[in-house]
Amino acid sequence: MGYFANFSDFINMGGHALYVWLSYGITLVIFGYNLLAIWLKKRAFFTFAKRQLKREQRNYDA
Amino acid sequence: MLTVTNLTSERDDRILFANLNFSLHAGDLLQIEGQNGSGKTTLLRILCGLSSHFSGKIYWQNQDVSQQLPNFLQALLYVGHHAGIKAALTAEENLRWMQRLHPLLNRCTITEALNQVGLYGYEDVPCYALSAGQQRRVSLARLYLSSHPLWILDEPFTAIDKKGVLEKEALIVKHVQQGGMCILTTHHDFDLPKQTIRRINLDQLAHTITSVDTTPSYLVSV
Amino acid sequence: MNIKMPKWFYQLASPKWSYDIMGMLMPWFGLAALLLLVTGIVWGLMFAPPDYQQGNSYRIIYIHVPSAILAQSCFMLMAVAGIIGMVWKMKVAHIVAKSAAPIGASMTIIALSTGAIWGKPTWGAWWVWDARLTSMLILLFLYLGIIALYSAFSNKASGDQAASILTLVGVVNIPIIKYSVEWWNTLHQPASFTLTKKPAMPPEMWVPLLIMVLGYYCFFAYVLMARTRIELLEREHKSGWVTALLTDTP
Amino acid sequence: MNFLNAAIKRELLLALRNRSEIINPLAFFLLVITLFPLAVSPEAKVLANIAPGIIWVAALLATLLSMDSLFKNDYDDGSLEQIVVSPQSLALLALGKVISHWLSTGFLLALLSPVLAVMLFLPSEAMPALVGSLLIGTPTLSLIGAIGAALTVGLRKGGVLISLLVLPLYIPVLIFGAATVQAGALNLPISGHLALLGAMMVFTLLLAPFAIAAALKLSIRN
Repeated sequence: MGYFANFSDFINMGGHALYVWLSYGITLVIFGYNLLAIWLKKRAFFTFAKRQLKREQRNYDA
Repeated sequence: MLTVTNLTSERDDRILFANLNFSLHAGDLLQIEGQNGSGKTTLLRILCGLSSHFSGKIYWQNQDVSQQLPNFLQALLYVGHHAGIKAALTAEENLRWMQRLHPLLNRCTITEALNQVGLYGYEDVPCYALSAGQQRRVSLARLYLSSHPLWILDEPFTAIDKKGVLEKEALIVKHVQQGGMCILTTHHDFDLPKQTIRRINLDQLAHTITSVDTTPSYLVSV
Repeated sequence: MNIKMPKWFYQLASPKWSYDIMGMLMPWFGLAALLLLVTGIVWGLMFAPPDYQQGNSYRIIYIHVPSAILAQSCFMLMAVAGIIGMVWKMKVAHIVAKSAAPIGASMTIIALSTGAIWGKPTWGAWWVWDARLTSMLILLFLYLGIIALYSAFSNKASGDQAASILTLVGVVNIPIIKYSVEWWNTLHQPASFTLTKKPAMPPEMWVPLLIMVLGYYCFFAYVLMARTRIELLEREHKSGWVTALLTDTP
Repeated sequence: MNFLNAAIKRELLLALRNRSEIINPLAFFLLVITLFPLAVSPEAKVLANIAPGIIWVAALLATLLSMDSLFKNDYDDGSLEQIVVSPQSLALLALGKVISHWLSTGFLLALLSPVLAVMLFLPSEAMPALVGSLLIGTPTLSLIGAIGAALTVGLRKGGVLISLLVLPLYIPVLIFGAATVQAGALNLPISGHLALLGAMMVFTLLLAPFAIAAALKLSIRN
């Protein structure tokens, strides 16, 4: 397991587990937020634009 | 029944109109004429209790309107210059809020009203995405919803296309024929038989005041 | 002032062309980001040696330093994109600057939080008014100001102009802020506080760090392009190519 | 009662529609707190002493900052007019607006305040006192601020005026708010201070809505 003897040592991080895993956790959350934000914006745009298109089509035919 | 006795309005020491007397009964359609700045909007706002720049008395059901305020406001629908629409909300949310304000906006459903003003399918569009004309039509959708006895409309036909104007006109006439009352300002002349409309021309009034200020105003009933 | 630029530069001006180009580049950057970040984290967390003074909490460096670097270079990118947008009237450049702002802000938040947590074992408090952390906090305020200014304008074009001007003013002020915070820090900092200059990092420490920095940049490029494309669609949704795009996607 | 719920729901919906509006007071709160270590000194002892006071002053200024836009948007797009013309009570609407304003600023400020306390090395025993005093104190700030906002909604440069009108009225809340946190930091009982803050809140809660309604009517009518 590289530098650490076993997995539980790795998790313990030489007593600094709280700090290391908290920082990595926050980074993961913020990276995840960035990806989620894109997906939400993309979905919001497509539903809005599609409905707009359908409306224009209908007004155009009417 | 709305009665106004010697209503005088003065704005930054300019007399807009003075000693205005008229009364409105069920079935009356009153058109206020005059070029811009002659106090048309101010008059309407005074009647709705939205302006304090006046002297004189306003009676609702033969009682001073300040005593009758709750049921006067219950009976009144005011469509002003501003559309009164929140741009961040959708058309449906705006109208649902209006229904929450005015229990008498209950003649049909919001979708039907929006349909009547040609906004079918735009229920959930935020109003900032609508054009000024469309926002105005959302505001005017209240006319289809409203069963208020008294309508006070300030230039309801601005930014409305020809077809819309005719529809709104028909709606106002229907409202009045069903025993409602309506006061409105508009440059559009109704193509209606003369005797059904009463007109007050604020310019003529102003003219009479300045030339002969002692004679009280008169009621122009045509 | 019309400086002659290479052909691709002017091609970038057309939204459709840049939309397609970014669409092609995105998967590569996304893959590169994934690979680099995974190897960097595994290497940094598991295989790299701990710091002789700070022990394993030193491993936070692998996410703190790259985000700090990215936070500042993202600001530079926004300033450059703002200048291009204003000088050559390129809407795409403004959109890139606008899309970069939230990503830069999130990187600054990562740098701030990891830096503060990293300081806890060494300095004993969750937050210390250390020179680097304070300038990073001020950078975050600059980002928030710019994002607020973008959303304050209903007319998108004037919003871009206003925010680009603020970005330029900001980028000029960053060195001034950094210098004055450094000076403020030495003024108040008793000698014992300053961390002694560490000896040069051994390779098995700075190689994963370099990989992480590259991984961060690829991730940044990926998210930036994704946001720019959506903003392009929003701004051009009246134009033909967007409606064509809409009709053939399910 | 359900008009109050509808008003609160509408305001919260509006607040969520432009989320960046909610972040501004919080960023301002954090920014003001960051200035003190830079201006005074970063040492823990110094900051811990002044922490209760400056957190409360920052919270007060942040609330005041967001007061200007409370009625301004409704005044500009005519929806405030529609409410004055409707039979619904303006005081209830004012209460609804203030409650939703508090939820989107004061409440969040109270939640954010522990982070700032850590940055100012405030001893952790003072945390409950800090959050408690802010939770009970900020509603009063919102209520009094809303009176100032209603009075100045019609004026062009109303924003600056609000702080002049309202800051003197904030002083009692500030004194007892900061005192609560100081008492908390010294492990003294804080229930007395909190009770006083609570009394102020209830007192303003009963009177402010009517003052706001009167002020709004005044601003609309002039």
